[in-house]
Amino acid sequence: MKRENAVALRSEIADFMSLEAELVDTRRFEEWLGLFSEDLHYRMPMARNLAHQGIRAGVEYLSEPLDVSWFDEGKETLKTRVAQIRTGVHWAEEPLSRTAHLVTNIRIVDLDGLPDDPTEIQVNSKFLVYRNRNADEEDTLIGRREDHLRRVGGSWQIFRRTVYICQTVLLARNLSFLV
Amino acid sequence: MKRENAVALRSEIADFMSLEAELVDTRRFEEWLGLFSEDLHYRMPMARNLAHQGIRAGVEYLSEPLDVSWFDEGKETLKTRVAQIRTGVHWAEEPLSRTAHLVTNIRIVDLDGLPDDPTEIQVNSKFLVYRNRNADEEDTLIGRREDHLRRVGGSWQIFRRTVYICQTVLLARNLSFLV
Amino acid sequence: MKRENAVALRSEIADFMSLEAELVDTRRFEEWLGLFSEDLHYRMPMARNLAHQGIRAGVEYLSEPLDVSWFDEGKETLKTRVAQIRTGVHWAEEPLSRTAHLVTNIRIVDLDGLPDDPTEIQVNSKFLVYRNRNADEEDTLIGRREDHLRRVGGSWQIFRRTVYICQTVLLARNLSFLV
Amino acid sequence: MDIRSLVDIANGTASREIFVEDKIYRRELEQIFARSWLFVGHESQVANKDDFYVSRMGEDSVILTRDRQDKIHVLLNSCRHRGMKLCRYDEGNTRLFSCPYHAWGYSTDGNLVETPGELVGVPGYEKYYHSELQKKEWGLIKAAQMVNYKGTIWATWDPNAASFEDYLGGMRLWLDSALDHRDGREGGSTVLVGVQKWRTNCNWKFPATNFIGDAAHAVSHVSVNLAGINPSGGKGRRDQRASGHAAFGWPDLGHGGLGFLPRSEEEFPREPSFQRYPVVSEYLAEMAAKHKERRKGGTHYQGKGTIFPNMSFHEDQPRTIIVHHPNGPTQTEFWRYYLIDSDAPEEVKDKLRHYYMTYSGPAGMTEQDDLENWTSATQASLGGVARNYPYNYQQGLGHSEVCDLLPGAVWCGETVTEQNQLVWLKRWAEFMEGRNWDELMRRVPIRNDVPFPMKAKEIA
Amino acid sequence: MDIRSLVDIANGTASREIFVEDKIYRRELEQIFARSWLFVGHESQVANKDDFYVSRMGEDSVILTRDRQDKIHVLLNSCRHRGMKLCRYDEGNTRLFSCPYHAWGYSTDGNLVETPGELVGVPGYEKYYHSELQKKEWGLIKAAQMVNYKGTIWATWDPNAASFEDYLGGMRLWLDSALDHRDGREGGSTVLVGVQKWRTNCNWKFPATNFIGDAAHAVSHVSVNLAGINPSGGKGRRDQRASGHAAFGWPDLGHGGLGFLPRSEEEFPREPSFQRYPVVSEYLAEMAAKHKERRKGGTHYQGKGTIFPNMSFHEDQPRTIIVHHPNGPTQTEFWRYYLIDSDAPEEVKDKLRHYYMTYSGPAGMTEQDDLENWTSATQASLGGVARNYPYNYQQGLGHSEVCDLLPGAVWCGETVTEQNQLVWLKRWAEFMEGRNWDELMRRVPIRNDVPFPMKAKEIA
Amino acid sequence: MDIRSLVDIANGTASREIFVEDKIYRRELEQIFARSWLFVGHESQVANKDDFYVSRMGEDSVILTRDRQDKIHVLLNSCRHRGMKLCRYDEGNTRLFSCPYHAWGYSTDGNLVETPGELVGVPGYEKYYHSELQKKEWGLIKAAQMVNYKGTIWATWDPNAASFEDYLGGMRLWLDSALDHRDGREGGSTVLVGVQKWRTNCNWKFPATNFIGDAAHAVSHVSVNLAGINPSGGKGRRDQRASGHAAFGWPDLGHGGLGFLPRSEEEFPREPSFQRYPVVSEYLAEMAAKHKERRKGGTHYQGKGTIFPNMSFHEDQPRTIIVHHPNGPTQTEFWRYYLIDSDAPEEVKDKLRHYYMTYSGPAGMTEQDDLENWTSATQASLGGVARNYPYNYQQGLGHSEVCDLLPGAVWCGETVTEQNQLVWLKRWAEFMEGRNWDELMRRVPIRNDVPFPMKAKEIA
Ligand code: FES
Ligand code: FES
Ligand code: FES
Ligand SMILES: [Fe+3]
Ligand SMILES: [Fe+3]
Ligand SMILES: [Fe+3]
Repeated sequence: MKRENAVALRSEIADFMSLEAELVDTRRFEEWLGLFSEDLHYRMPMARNLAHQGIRAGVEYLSEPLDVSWFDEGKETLKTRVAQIRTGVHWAEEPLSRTAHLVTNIRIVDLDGLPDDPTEIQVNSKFLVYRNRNADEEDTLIGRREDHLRRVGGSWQIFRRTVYICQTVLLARNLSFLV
Repeated sequence: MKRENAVALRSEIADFMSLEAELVDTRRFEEWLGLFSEDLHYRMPMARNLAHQGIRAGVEYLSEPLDVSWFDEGKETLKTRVAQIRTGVHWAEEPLSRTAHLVTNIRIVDLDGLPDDPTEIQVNSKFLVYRNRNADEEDTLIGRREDHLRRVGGSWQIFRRTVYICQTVLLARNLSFLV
Repeated sequence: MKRENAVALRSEIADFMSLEAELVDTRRFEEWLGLFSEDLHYRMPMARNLAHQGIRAGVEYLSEPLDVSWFDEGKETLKTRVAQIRTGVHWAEEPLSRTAHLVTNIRIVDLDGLPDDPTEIQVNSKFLVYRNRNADEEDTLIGRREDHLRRVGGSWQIFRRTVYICQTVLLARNLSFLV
Repeated sequence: MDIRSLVDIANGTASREIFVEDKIYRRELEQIFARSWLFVGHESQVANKDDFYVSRMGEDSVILTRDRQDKIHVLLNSCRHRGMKLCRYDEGNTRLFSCPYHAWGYSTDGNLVETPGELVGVPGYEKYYHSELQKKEWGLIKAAQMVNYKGTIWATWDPNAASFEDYLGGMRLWLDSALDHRDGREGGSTVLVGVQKWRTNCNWKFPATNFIGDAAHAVSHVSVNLAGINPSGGKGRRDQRASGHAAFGWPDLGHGGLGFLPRSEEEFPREPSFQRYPVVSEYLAEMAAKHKERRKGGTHYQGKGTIFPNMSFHEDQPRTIIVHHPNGPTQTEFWRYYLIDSDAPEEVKDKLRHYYMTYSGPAGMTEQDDLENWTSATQASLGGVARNYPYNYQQGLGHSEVCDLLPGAVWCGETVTEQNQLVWLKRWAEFMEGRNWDELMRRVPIRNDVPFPMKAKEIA
Repeated sequence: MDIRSLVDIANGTASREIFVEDKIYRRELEQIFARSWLFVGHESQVANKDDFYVSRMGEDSVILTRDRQDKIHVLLNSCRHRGMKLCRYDEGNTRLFSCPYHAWGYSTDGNLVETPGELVGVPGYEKYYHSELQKKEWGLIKAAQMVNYKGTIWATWDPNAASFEDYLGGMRLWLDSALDHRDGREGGSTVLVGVQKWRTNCNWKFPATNFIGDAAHAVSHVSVNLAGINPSGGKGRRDQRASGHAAFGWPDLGHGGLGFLPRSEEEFPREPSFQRYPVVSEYLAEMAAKHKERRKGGTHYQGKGTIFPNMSFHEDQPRTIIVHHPNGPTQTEFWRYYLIDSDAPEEVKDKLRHYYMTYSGPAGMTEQDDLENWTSATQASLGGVARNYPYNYQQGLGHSEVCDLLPGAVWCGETVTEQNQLVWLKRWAEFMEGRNWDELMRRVPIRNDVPFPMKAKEIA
Repeated sequence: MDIRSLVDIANGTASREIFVEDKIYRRELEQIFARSWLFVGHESQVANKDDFYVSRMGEDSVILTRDRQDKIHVLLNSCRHRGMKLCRYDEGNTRLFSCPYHAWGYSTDGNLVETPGELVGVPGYEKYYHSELQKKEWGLIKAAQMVNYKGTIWATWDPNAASFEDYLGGMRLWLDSALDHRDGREGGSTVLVGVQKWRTNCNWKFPATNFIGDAAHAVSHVSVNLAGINPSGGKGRRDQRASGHAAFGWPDLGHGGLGFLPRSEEEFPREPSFQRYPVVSEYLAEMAAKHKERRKGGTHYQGKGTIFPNMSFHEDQPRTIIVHHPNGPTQTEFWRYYLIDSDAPEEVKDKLRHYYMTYSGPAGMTEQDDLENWTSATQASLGGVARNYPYNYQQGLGHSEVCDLLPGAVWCGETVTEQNQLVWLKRWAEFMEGRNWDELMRRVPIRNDVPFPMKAKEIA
């Protein structure tokens, strides 16, 4: 990819990621869903403490198809989650959590190797998701994300998201908020 | 706005936001004040836990003119705050807190709809402000910010800042540091 | 520097910084080392609580050559640290910590004053480094960084890194992870 | 627990243990917070029928609500079934509190229930409970006594507690000076929308005994004085006060504060104030004139301070209420309310609001330093050695005299004295000893009672 | 500690103190978690020789491991030398656990040691210990008893504890319904790879007494029902259940749950399920047919619930195990396992896995609301006033009858009843009183025993 | 509290409770930290008149300051008025400590006060205190005894404590080997600017009993040995040591460490070191020669270890001091200082500094693993079952003999032994039993005294 295209693409993708986070943090969940493709694969695998050999072998995060995950689902389930929040009686989110999704270190993978007008890209990033609810409850999830985006018309859609959180024992009471 | 202008403007604004945070974190408070216009409106409204109807109605954050806020003031008061710190006997900031303002998800609102050389823009962002003071005291404020900037000569000034923190009960002893 | 070059350089440097953080967080430590020059000076000075006069005098962080630091070393020592982790019996990192380096507020210092194709630049940034290990141990270091980069062929290398953390009493059990 | 060894009123000292020790704290929850009159909120927070506002009494969450008959109630916010926090919103409107866990429903609707908070809806009451559950016994716990005093709501869990009026005693005159309209009408004030709530790692007794009139700590506010938030411009943080300002305390009740020596309404001087904001300045001058007119011939009572145990208020600059909710031995959760004339012009309200927020609350340039000091003092009292050295409250010790002008109060003619801290600590000890209300209100003789140390009578 | 004042089985109430007070919690660790049979893990987690998996028993870390003779062991994961957490990985493969601190080595290799976990490697044993260290006495602490029940591993620290079979009693029949293959074979199930572990600020007794069959709280799941995760499509969160579903409890053992009234295998109705996923639907139908065939003439036992103290399981939708590890008086660490037929087709496994994860665990749309409720109830019970009001467990109190079809069980013909919570609390009190195992298993007469409140016999 | 049941010196075991239990910890603050000699800092940290440096003694904050008469003082950093942390900076220069809260002023100026730390400035002393405050009684609490030992500052709160020299006993000879100049001059060392302070979730007794000479744990440092930070290049983490290195302990005092068997100065071997840095290597060789020359005819004493209770030092590689401040039963706050010859060339200082930092402190490649181990051991000892199993200190038990060459010391001829841990634990128990100083220093007979287990005399 030409340098100037690369600069523009990075700028555009950062904007997209900021928009995505803003939609979810301002509870525009339905608009947020629109940024994901219908064939979305959304997974948040679980990590284990392994000896260094296991780390080297890349099996720290349980990523086999049949492994249990924190999340491993498609768009329909995400939609159901939004629908549940919208019932107004989903006690884990009623009153609604206040969240802030901080997305940093956004990097398009192998940008040099991409054509000038790519239709699919992989975007890696780091995130800190903060949740505050009720009087004093705070949860913070920190980790990295691998997103796969597809160009759809003038914009982008996420068709695969893999979220690697750093915790093995989840230190939050639940995952009722959207990451 | 043309794509290339958009790319350049985003780049410029991110630089501006980084500079702002750096000035305040390196205690160059007077220079920091210079980035705000004289007609600044600076507000940090308070949030409440409301039922979903209240959230939908957009009244979670108390934003009426007469509502009590964490901050709701103009530039003069901000200057007074800096002056207070500079006395050297403002015990809440003596010894001075060490802060880090992490600003992420910087997004220029409705960039496409803007003229090529806009004079006013709205910049949304997320932030994490960390404060450390004395031996072991840590406070972290996380949330989102809506800034309104005006072009002044070759640079920008903030003329409106609204800060939405996620906490309802503030979990910091005080707000003696600048956000 | 011309505006368009500035935009491109910022974009490139942000990409570099994201890559660096990704390498260390995905434990590609040897590749990570490759981003640092052989004449690297890596320092993390310690902070003290001083009266405002001391802050003004710029001596809050102990930065004299003979002052004790958290880190003050060259590339060889960094390599030794990586080698120690790779032994598989470095208990402080066995099992390995899971880290996330969030780098924000990346700013090239005095960009306007630089030539169009600079060979050395100073890059300031903020960071949050999160570490999780074992069942529930969490450490978070937050602060700012001053990096000095040198252009080497088509890419960049860091030849000086100074890391200012906000804590005076380090609230982490150790600094066995790479910052 | 030997309370008398912890607080030595005669010598003006108190053990640090009472500021840091968990065992003592837990006894405070029982002996003080489960028995005293506590500030709950303001009627304007439940302006309409079925409005509710969730508040605190000590560590307990309570619901303040107005029923359809316009009566206000204070209910313990915990489901009687299995303890669920019943109402999870900070405020709202409902007449039926339905528990998220198993849907027990408690009503405040007088058409439905005899006692507000009564248990009305129990799913499966007939089928699964066989109609045997004694619903009347399992309604929400109600405050034993509740009072709406000029818009402020107070409650106690103790059915034997003295009446609110007796509990307040002469301090009521000062509370009036905060709650009455600037033009001299009774009441007529309200609170601005929005309660500032925040946590600070200090023992709750620091703010209680600071706001009771700790004039000596004014020196700690030198930075705001230098930076200047004086509403008439210039240095300082307040307008100039009238003369005759001094500390007064009620040794039999535990209340106290700083206020003006009572005098005839006409004699009370009224200097210009808020001169940076002419609209405010004029409003206040006009109201003051009306006040003087309306109350002429009467006595002018005015002051600010702490009502035992944990409510403090200020009648003027800034006109506010603050509650120091205990949140563990070394943490306090503050709730700050801002008082204002209900019918003041919007611009006046806005300017006052701005001044108050600049002064008070966690972003207040004055309060920030107090919060820092209370925290540092609490923390520095935790050390194994430091703990052994008592605090000193000897400023003006033994120089107090009865003030005939203010019923039940003592003073020593100064603002700067620790008389009031001792007044408060004396009351603290009386509650902590477990005295019953007859003893607390001195309706019966008390063995080994500790008298408040007064100035020795000069022999003529 | 007067346990009887805390739990009033006859009246169906329990003090809030037992859900929040540290002193009681510490006694639970001694009297309950150091004595009861606890769930440790699944044999598939240590499928190969020398595999290990680190689990918990109460607050203690334990190592589950399979030795080279294919025997499974449960060892306390703390070095006997100076306490180091010996194994710091969540899982792996080794036969020698070598301590990071001073390299004491413990072996599970039967060729080397008599007792697995024996201390074999002590650096400097001859030179520095002069061969005087009694190595046999300083091996890893082993669980006093260990059982592999159809793949699930259970252990107790108490050598005097009743046998696992006696401890389980009739509840075993229900556990079988979760662990047996869908086609009716004994066993044949396994757990999916990956254990969800998470912390929640609730007392561990909330989940224990919730999963024991708290049908009344179904109302709290209305949101997931509305959103709909029914595996056959449409609203709701599960397929329609067969009739005859009710609460059963074992008052002498503390177990209980919801299950089906036993009937002949042939009579047990089997409606279609998982109709959104034909492959699953067909698999389950086929297995059900085999089950009926294989077990014909027998009795169909099926249920889910809690095995005292802290293991809960579900036999069906979702087929899972959850352990409520105590982690302080107001915190629980949950470990959730997902059960599946070992030899089910991959696609069937995958669809079930997806449904289970959508239902359970911290991201489960049903479990999320439970977690919120338990936390809120725990927190709201901490207040100084709230603490004084007992919880209510009177739903169906005194309406229980012996169920002859299910050995040792009582029921009242309904799913909606708090009988089982009382069953559990009764057992809790028996352990907490410090009864010995003869008393606990009623092998000896017990003075002042508290009977379970049963329906009064009608006089004919 | 039955201390003897917690520590069994004769059998070489100690209860885990002493490493995790809050009640025991609180007693440690009283019986140990309020009575022992504690390391406070270094005179170079207050090089100039009116310099101050804020340090810790146990959990208490203290001010180390040098007055205008060049005398050094140790003052409790808590205002006597209402407990405020008086000095809130880590270091600075002043002779008047003015409290932020009410401005009480304490002076160290000998022209103004008799006792440093005396209360001099009390705002309103005449007007508001009526000159009645006994200012002399309300000065800052001073350490009861303070000593400047070759630049290191030590203090105790107990006026009855033994003199520092008696308290140190023979261990002084080793402390000298760290504090004396490399060329053999008395003193002549200083600390580098900058104290590393950090928190670790381990009980403070882990580092205290680790640094007393726990040679068996060397195995835990294999990773740094493999990676190699040997200052002469190659593998390992230190230069090769001279022969005759062994563990020595002072059973009557609680100190101990690893050191060299005393021999004549001329016989002490001096191998080259720091060969990666010729400038250092040459400097050290030159100093060693001078040392030998200066002290010829004398005895060479050299060692490192722990001075009871919580100060550890190393005389050589790396030459450092570390203090293990207790910070709750399961947390320690470490403060690390780096020792250096005051007049060494800058480059030598710089290279040593770099080596020390690479070895020690939270980023030190050696210390990191210790910190991990102490934390893991503390955490794994918290479990309800694990708590019941004592730690083992039997390595070399009963093999100690008196070492005539080192006054008051015992040894068993090896570095690898747990003799010293028992020496320390024995002293711990003596303090914890509440023995008075006559008893602690064996000036009076002690009933039921526990002897240190020595090697049985062989019968000739
Ligand atoms: S806890 Fe409220 S209804 Fe059960
Ligand atoms: S603690 Fe395990 S070998 Fe020493
Ligand atoms: S607390 Fe120090 S002067 Fe009052
Ligand atoms: Fe104040
Ligand atoms: Fe449920
Ligand atoms: Fe070590």
